[in-house]
Amino acid sequence: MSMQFESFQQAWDMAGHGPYVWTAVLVSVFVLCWLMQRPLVQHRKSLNSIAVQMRREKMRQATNPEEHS
Amino acid sequence: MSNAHNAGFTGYLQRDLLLAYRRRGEAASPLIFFLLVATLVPLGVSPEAGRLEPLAPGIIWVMALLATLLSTEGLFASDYQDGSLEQMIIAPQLLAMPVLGKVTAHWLVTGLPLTLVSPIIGIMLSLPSDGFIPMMASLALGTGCLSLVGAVGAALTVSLRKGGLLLSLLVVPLYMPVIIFGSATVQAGIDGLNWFAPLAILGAMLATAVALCPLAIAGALRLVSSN
Amino acid sequence: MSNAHNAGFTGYLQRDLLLAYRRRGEAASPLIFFLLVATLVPLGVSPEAGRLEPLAPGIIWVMALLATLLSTEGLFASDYQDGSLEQMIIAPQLLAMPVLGKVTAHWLVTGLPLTLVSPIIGIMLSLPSDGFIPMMASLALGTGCLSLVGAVGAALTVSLRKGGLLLSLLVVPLYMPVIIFGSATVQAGIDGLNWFAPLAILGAMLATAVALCPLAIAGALRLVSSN
Amino acid sequence: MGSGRDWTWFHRLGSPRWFYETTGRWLPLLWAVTLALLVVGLVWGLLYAPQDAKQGNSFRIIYLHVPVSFLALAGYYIMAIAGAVGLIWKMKLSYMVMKSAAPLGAALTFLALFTGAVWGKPTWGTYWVWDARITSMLILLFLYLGVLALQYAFHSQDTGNKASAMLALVGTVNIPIIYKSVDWWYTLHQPATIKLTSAPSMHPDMFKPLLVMILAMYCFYALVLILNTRVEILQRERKTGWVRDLARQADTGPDNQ
Amino acid sequence: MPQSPLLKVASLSFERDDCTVFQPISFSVEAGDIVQIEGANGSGKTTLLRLLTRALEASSGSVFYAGVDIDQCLYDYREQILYLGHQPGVKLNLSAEENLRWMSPASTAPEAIVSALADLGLRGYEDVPCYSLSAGQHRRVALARLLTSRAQIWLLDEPFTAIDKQGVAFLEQCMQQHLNQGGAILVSTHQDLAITGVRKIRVEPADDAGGF
Amino acid sequence: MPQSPLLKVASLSFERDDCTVFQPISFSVEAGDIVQIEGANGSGKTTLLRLLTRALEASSGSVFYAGVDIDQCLYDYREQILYLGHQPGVKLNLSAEENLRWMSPASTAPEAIVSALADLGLRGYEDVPCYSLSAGQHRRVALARLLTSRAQIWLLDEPFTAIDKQGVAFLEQCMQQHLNQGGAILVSTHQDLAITGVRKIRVEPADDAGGF
Ligand code: HEM
Ligand SMILES: Nc1ncnc2c1ncn2[C@@H]1O[C@H](COP(=O)(O)OP(=O)(O)OP(=O)(O)O)[C@@H](O)[C@H]1O
Ligand SMILES: Nc1ncnc2c1ncn2[C@@H]1O[C@H](COP(=O)(O)OP(=O)(O)OP(=O)(O)O)[C@@H](O)[C@H]1O
Ligand SMILES: [Mg+2]
Ligand SMILES: [Mg+2]
Repeated sequence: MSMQFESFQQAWDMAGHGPYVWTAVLVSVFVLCWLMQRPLVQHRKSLNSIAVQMRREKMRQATNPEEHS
Repeated sequence: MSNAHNAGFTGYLQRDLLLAYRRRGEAASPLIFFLLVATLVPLGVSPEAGRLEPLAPGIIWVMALLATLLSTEGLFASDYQDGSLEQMIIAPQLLAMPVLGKVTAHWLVTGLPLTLVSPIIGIMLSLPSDGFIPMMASLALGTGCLSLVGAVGAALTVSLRKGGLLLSLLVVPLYMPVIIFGSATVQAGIDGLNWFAPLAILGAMLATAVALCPLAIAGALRLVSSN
Repeated sequence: MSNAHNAGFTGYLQRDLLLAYRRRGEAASPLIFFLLVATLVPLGVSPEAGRLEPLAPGIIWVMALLATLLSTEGLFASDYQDGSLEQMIIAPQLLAMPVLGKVTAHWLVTGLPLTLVSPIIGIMLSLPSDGFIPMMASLALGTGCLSLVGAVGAALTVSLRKGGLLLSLLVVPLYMPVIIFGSATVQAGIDGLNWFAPLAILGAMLATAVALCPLAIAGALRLVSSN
Repeated sequence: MGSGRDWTWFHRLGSPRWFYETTGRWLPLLWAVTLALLVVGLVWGLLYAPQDAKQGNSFRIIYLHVPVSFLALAGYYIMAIAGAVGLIWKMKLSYMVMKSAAPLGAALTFLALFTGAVWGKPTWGTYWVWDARITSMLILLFLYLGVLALQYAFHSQDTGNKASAMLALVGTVNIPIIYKSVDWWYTLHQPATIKLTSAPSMHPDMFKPLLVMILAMYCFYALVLILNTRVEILQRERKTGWVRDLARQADTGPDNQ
Repeated sequence: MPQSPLLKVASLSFERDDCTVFQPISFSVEAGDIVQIEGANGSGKTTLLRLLTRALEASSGSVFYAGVDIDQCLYDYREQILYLGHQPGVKLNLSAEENLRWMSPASTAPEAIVSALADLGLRGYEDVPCYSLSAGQHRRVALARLLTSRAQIWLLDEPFTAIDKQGVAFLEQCMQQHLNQGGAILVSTHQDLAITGVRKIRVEPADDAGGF
Repeated sequence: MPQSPLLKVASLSFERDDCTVFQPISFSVEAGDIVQIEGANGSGKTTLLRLLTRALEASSGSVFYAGVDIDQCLYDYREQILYLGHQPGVKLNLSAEENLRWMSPASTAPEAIVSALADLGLRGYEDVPCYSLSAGQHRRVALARLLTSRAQIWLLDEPFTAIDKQGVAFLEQCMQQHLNQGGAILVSTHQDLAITGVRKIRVEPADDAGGF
């Protein structure tokens, strides 16, 4: 087993099949990365929004302690 | 008890037939849709008999499928809006029975007339004469499947006012086997092959659907109306 | 005064776009319907590219027509049921303006995406590559006509209370010129002929429809309130 | 539940909090394994594996196409089973798993179709043919989209969950039927111009990176499914004490000292 | 052992998306009882009535019919209830008579249907399709079911909506008669009832309810 | 010449399929007047109100707005009316806030909308889609228009449907305020209004009315 291409150029071109292989690879890698990044961002967002909501509740209770809910 | 269940079946069957009769114009529309669209195809494709002939079985089946699909959409919608679906759900019966009654009524006002009128479209699309009997037989069985499966989708989308085209996304994938065997039956008839085999498969699908779909529909209705 | 009319146009345009956005799933469905039905045709007819190719322009146009037709059906229905149609009619504006706003919104959520997604279906049905540009151009203009003419049918349907699909089907004859010139544009593109001529006719039809249809729709809707 | 059987393990399994905390412990490892396998498999397959005799370099798409296709198919069953468990045992966690599996599966199915189509151009000269397996895959994409659309069509989460679980189940009953009928349809019409390279006859040097990629995709699937489910858990359990504690710890905003 | 009440509601509550709609509620209803369900808009009256029809599934608590959990005797129970909701299930394309025939027990005589409609002031409107009835007339078609039904327990959700004063008086008279015959009524309405012995039950929204 | 009244109805009548719905009616309304339209179910109250919006065309008689026939000054007149019918035009898929924004004049400030909803007891429900509101809440969304509108003449068809007592009291207060500010109100309801100076007008069904 060895490297099949001598140069970057050759790897890019892949004897004419480069455009097909690399579109498939780039689109796939893009989609896979998107799938991984999405829950990470949402995880952070939901923790933040819960924190914000808690802070708002605390403020509301501080201003008028008798009002509940 | 079982009497009450049967009453649920015939009661809803009769009511829906009466409603369809009251709205004859609308009840006829799947039929007219079928006819009109079949006339659009030659306009779009080509009026030559030689080019239409090989297409005929497929086009007829696609159009029959669409016509049924579109009419399934409203199967439970008006009942949901005016509250009679809720009354149906809380009736002292197995919910599957009135559901089956409604689906049967639906088939009687769409699938059956569609089957009966299909020879006209066969002629318009130059279907070879050997294909007519297989076409009608396969449509009769196949539209039954379509009504039943479509009703599952209609039940799931009933509370989404105007679920319309969402319904087609839900059920068209499930329709694919029906269209394959339906058009294969017609094609086999045209080619002089044994068209009983695909027809028998359609029959088997119909039997399965009759057994399972009413339960699925009842479950879906109960679920969706409890939101 | 003219300001109020414009407010009617943009107001309803915005509202209907917002409604469509709220129900994104449903708004995307004419598109998915288009894709789904394009899958049904090979299943019904044949998987061979050679047999699909000559069908492609016609099938694409028929399916685009159906997708638009089906989505036009409910253009005024929910407004009628919840009373906002009545509010629209008694608003201090020319009724044609909000109507035009609603139809524009309809085209933006059906005709336009349909045009944009049509190349995928072109590939799936092996449309020759020369046909792609004419197909998109003709769909863009043609679906505008279809939305406008379909809305006339929808307004009539809603005002006559019965008829559902039926009345919108009465509109299909009016669709025929659109489909003829639409598929002719694509065919001309494929055959290497001048496809601007049929496209120009489509454009002329669109201009006429924009001028006349809103008035017809407004008239039909006023009927609603006087039943 | 007075029956003699001890079901506590089952209910603990159904506890979102238990799931969240347990997976939290294993996640770093899973991340590392997944990324490593993906990188190794891709580099190996794209640059080091030998060329295919007939297809040349275009054949390298297999290292994405096949693993993605496997998971796209398996994903539907995972989703449907999770939905069924939710419907039968009313287990909230399994609805969350189902909800997480739907977009993941749909994306992978899309990728299977996309890589296949791109592969088709150099090998068959066209992006699309109505091959039996390709057609089934397209139908599978529609099934996924249906479940997704239904899920989000309802305002009420519970209703959305139950409705889409039901649809997924109906779909499961249908998948074998669809698959068989499409197969039969294709053999009936068989244009007989297309042949896929069959995997088992591959040269070991080509096969080993494929195995790595398949393994990597399994890990990837598990990873993303778990990540998605954890987000669902946070959103569904936002009112509970333990999630609020988490939020408090993570909070870096003002006036929270 | 004392005889069990006709209907017993035991700490019933309902959650929607993990959000409790109303505080757990318990009460029981005997034959001859009329219970008015009170509460501000959105407090959960309709939800409670639908729970009692078992169209909704309670999150906790149960309902007993003559001592048996209604889940155990669902069909028997449902034979004994008549539910009229905000949307009463009148088909717009059918006439008043057809609607009522359809909604009444199968054995109802045609004359009984005509006379029930006449009692509700719809004489002369029997054959008119319901879409050309006024709001109150439309509602009256549904209310005519009260006269043809044989159910013991009536669950009425704001039955007086759109009904004029005369109509309300007539309905109250019907309800009184039903009670005298050993029926039971649960009714949610914002108006005061002119019936003696009305017991009131308040539905309180739960603390965590609301659109936050 | 004395100043002409705000709204003058001159022997208005309406036929449907050659069948007169109600006997010709005449009255006039000044700024600050409140008129309650009475009549049994099906007598024609809704029909009368819709005639006043000019959604229906009268068979005979006319309506004058500040002395001018409304057909002559339709848009000006319609700017000055606010009509709430049995179906109040609330879009089920939009939230309460979006609905109200949509139904209010374009220049209404966002805060005015939020506060109008809050006044009608919908605080916390601003972002909930209207299909998940209770019957009364749904109706309250439509009624919030009363607070954002700038129309002088209110045409209200049974505005208190499904509204609880507190809500009715609040609405009566709003109506009183509108009258004090020189507005005019025509309201059809079967309940008695707790507003001083209500003038009552009976709509009598025509002799030949009915479904015979
Ligand atoms: C849109 C086009 C395509 C789709 C949707 C598609 C779909 C699939 C699916 C679902 C599988 C997995 C089957 C399994 O799990 O057993 C698969 C495997 C495979 N595909 Fe494709 N494919 C497409 C195009 C192609 C093309 C163009 C080639 C090569 C010329 C190809 C070569 C293969 C190979 C070699 C395998 C694995 C071997 C096997 O399981 O038989 N595919 N494809
Ligand atoms: N669309 C219609 N087509 C035909 N007749 C109608 C239509 N709408 C109402 N009617 C009839 O016209 C008469 C007056 O109806 P209208 O709705 O004005 O009554 P109303 O006084 O508002 O009654 P309610 O108190 O029940 O709301 C009724 O007899 C009714 O049956
Ligand atoms: N389909 C639904 N989805 C989500 N929430 C709902 C739904 N229906 C009602 N709700 C909410 O549940 C609560 C109780 O509603 P319910 O209809 O039982 O009230 P109600 O007491 O009958 O009020 P009203 O007097 O207005 O009829 C309300 O806050 C309402 O917003
Ligand atoms: Mg209620
Ligand atoms: Mg009225």
